[in-house]
Amino acid sequence: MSAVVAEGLRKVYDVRDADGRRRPFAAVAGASFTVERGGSLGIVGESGSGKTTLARMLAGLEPPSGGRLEVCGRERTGVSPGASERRRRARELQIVFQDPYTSLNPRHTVATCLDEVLRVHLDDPSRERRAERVLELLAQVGLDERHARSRPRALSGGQRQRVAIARALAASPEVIVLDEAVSALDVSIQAQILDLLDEIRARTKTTYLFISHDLGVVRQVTDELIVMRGGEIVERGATAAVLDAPRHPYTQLLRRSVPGPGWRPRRRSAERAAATNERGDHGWDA
Amino acid sequence: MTVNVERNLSPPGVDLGRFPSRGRARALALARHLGGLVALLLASSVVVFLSLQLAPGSPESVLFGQQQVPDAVREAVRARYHLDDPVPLQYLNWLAGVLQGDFGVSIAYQQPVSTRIGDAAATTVLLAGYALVLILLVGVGLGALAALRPGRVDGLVTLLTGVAVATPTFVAATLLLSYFAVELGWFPVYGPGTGLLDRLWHLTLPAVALTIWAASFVARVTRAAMREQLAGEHVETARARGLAERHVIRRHVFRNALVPITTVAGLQAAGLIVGTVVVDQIFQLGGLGQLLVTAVNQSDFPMVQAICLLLVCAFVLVNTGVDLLYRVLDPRLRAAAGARR
Amino acid sequence: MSEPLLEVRDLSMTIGGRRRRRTILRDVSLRLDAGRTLGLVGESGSGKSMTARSILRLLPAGARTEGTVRFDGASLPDLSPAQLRRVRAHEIAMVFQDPRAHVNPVRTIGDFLTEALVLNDGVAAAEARDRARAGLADVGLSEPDRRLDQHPHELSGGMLQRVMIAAALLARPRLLLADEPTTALDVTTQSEVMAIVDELRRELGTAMLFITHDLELAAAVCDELAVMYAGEIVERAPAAQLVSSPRHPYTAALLAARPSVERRRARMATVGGRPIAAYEAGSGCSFAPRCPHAEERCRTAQALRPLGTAEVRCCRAEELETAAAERGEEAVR
Amino acid sequence: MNALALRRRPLAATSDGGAAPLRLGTGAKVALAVVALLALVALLAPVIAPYDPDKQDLLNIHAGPSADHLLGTDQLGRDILSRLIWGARPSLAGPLVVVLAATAVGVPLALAAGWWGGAVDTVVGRALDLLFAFPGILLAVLAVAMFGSGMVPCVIALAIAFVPLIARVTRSAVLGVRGAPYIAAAEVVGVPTARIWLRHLLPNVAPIVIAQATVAFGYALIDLAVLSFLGFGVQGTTPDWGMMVNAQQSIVQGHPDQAVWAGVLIVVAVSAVSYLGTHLTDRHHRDGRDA
Repeated sequence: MSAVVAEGLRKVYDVRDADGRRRPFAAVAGASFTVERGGSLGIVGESGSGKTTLARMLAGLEPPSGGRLEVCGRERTGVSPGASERRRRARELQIVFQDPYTSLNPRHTVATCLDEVLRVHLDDPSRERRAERVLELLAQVGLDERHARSRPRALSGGQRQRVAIARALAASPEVIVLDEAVSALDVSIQAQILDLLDEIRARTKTTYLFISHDLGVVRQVTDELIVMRGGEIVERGATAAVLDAPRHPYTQLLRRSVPGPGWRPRRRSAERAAATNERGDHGWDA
Repeated sequence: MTVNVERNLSPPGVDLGRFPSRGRARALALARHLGGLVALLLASSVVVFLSLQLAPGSPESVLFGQQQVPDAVREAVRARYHLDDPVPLQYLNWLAGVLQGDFGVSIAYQQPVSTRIGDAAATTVLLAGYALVLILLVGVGLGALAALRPGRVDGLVTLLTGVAVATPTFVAATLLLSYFAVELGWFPVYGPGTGLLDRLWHLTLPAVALTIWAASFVARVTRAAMREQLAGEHVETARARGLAERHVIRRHVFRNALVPITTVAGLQAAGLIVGTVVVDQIFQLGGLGQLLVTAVNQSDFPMVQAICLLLVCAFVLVNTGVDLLYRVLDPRLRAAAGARR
Repeated sequence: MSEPLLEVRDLSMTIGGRRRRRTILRDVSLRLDAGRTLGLVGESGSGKSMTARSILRLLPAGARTEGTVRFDGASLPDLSPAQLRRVRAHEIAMVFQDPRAHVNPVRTIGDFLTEALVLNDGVAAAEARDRARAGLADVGLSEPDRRLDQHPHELSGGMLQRVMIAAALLARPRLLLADEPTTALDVTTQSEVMAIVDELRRELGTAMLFITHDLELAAAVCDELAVMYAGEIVERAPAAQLVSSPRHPYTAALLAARPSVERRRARMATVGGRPIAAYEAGSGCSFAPRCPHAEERCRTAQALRPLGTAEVRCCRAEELETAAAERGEEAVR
Repeated sequence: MNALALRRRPLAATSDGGAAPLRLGTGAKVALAVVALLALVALLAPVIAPYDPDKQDLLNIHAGPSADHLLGTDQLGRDILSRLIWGARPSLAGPLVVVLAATAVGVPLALAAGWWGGAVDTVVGRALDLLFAFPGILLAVLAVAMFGSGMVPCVIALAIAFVPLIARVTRSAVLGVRGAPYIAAAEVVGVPTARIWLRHLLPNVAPIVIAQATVAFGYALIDLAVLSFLGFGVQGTTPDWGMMVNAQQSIVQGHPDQAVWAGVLIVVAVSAVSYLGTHLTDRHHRDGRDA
């Protein structure tokens, strides 16, 4: 069974243009994809490509303007469901955000932060069981009892992101959406978190939806890949295939722009730029 | 030749940095703004009118008190003040009159409200203008001084403004009056004076009283705003480019600090509208404030309505003026309509 | 060898009040010849940005520096304010990471571009505008005329960074300090902007100190690289060599930690812990607590010493190099 | 350490520099002490005032300071010190009621507007704009014109006028917290909305509300004093600082003592309160940055 099925998912905002008139703007213009249980789907794109809006729709933080979304075989409709439905949805899908500095409440200790989730999700939410589970979760993400009593302020960026991952795991979800979850970290810390994510997936068979602008990171943690641009999916396929032999001109451009051995920065050719006209039709498929 | 590739690569539908008709966008934004202003003024006038309409006690009782009055006279009075019309009609009549400069007839003075208000308003406007000039000069000057001279000068200014900012205008006015007018006799104690120079002379102490609190407030905000700008990254850029310090201060620090300074100066200008009421009363200047206090004590409703409406309008207009000034000072607000929600 | 354009020797820096002084930089030494490029690479808090700022003397309040900074033979710390201003106006230009914060939001792009020309050099307003227009065209902005009258918020981050670059190069400086100029940009824009910088820099013969956390980007645009950790330089080498055969374990770890677009690796992290700041470092090798190769003698202070064409601050560099060679290229990439 | 050991320690109490509720600088401590002292004087007025504040001694008017009358007497021979002590009651209680009432009305409005946004936000915003068009004193004068002079109409009018002052700051604080990823995370993780309000929203909004209410207290004190000064507030012989400043006759005759003392007390009370308010605001912003 598929963990996540999206069909023609759309998000349209009302924006005011320069004349002060309202007009619709499609942040996500009809995204369709499926992720199998235990799979790992990467969604790459640059800023403004709609990938974060997509993540927020998946997490139920933003109601889709159209299309269909199914998580763990159950249709998701409506934004503010009742308490029990929210609890059930939480066990299906969790999200980890980009900025480890704002994704934890500064007033809560790590233990309080995890405890809050366990209150809702443990079958046996006794005090002892919760405290025990907090330690288990911390151990899973490479933290220990000392960190449990700390507030976010006392933790480094990498440690905070581990806490955020532990919070997501606390609900034992089937799917975790990672929205640029490693982009704000230093490269040596990023490597540690990538290893951690690998380990967790190997152990818990959790499905990942990994949103990133970084092709290298995506190659490391995903099996399948979607490339987004301007709210639309322009290419999809197995991660290795897409990155090794990109077919869409935009993917080719992205791939070419990544620094690596022997790479030199290049100005895009004037012809290519001219082929992309001003609005809407961006000419890549021509 | 290079083409602007980046714009072409921006997502379809988002056209960065493209403002096809700036003038029109601004005109529309302005129109929306003015529409809101008119709505706000109308709503305020309803509140002013209704509050006194609903007040217990009517012009009749104020005029006649407990006296027995022939019904015919009573009828005439009711007709004169349109008391038999339905309330919405009374409001519309009143509003129509107000728009033509007719605020009705004062109950206490038995003459048109507008004749009493004219002179008083002139005094009040003069006082407020005088005080505003002092507030801006002293406030911005002291604030800038403190921001640019850290250490002793800054400490002194901070201390002075710290005390002054806790001194309400009426306390300052009373103390100034008792010392400079009564004790030393340098300034006149009461009255508005005659002729422009004499008038300014009479208004000096009241204006200073209005300045003390407000200027300290302006000074503190100016200092904070300039220090924030001084620490700003764009100032670092200006310095890195070798601009002379005076250019950096003028073009980047002060210019950018003008936005918060305008906010607080606008607040003070609006605050002066009430401030003059108090000072007016203390120095017996015969301005709108004194007139208002007398009218309230005499239950002279048409007069109270008129003065309240004028003061509220002035308050709203000042606030709107500041909003518009903002748009001039901060281009990011100018075409705020173009921003994404 | 002739006198270098920029020479930094034993630069140290501390900040903070009397009670709590913190070390930011320790014995940083660099040299950069005219027209050449040097990449300064490190993670956050390694001191790379502060190094650039202390060259232009754009220091935070309470900062104290020691050591020599010579530009074209003149000692920068000893310049009078007027002389320093002249150097900033004509000799050394800087481009910052966040153009949105570093360009005055209430002034027009034209104002920003022309103000240095008009105020520093007394260029006439019309001519300054012409030059600004040409500068914008050079960095690939369309409709330069319209841009001149726009405000920063009307431009995207990538466009604004080009404006900053145009502004920096309008002064025709001999040295460009580029502090993470592309970090906030999308990867395709980064490629474009770096290409523009590189092209214009070559045309003008401007030397560049390029600061970044991205080793591979630095290797692509620089002649030489210096890697910083905890406020000191741990390795310096020609760019290609540093990336292909790193001598310092930290450089190797940094290279190994960067996921590759080309292939997936079994394990990413070769070092644990987090990067430390200069003030947290002990007396020995600052990387030793995280280093998989650390041993007893790493507890003593390490000096930056020459090793072939490189310089490295590691007492085990030779042994590790041989070991790496024996294990084949696997250790490196 | 095991789970049990962890449990023995209260989860909330930590040693790592978490935000302790009251950790004030020296200046703020002094300010707090001043406020506490003034409040104490107001509470204990019947005990500590040496004289009945209304007792006239017409043979002994405008007396200078003496052992009998530490601060002298006023134009009716009443003891100035006693009047100042009794005057603390309306002078401090009035603004307290104003601020509490404005907070009680403004905070729920702001919470609703900030949290749900949309139409609620628009309606609340418009209403606040209208209220904001009326300076507090003017609204109070209108109220006095309607209902006659007295503390009650003045306090009610000021409370209404102060609602936007509290509500605007609260709303922007709510918006800030509402958009924080940790709130989104709590929602996704299934934490009930009531608990999100109680544990995430309110604790993070409260400091700024308290700081703003403190600042507003200073303004309310001044405004009420002005109204009493104009003769619209406290009535009759009840002493009130604002009213005491209005001793025109005495001042013109060269006896400004009671006006000066009352003025000084107002200045002291307002500076202490506004120092405290500014300090709390600054600290909140600092905490926000650290976090």
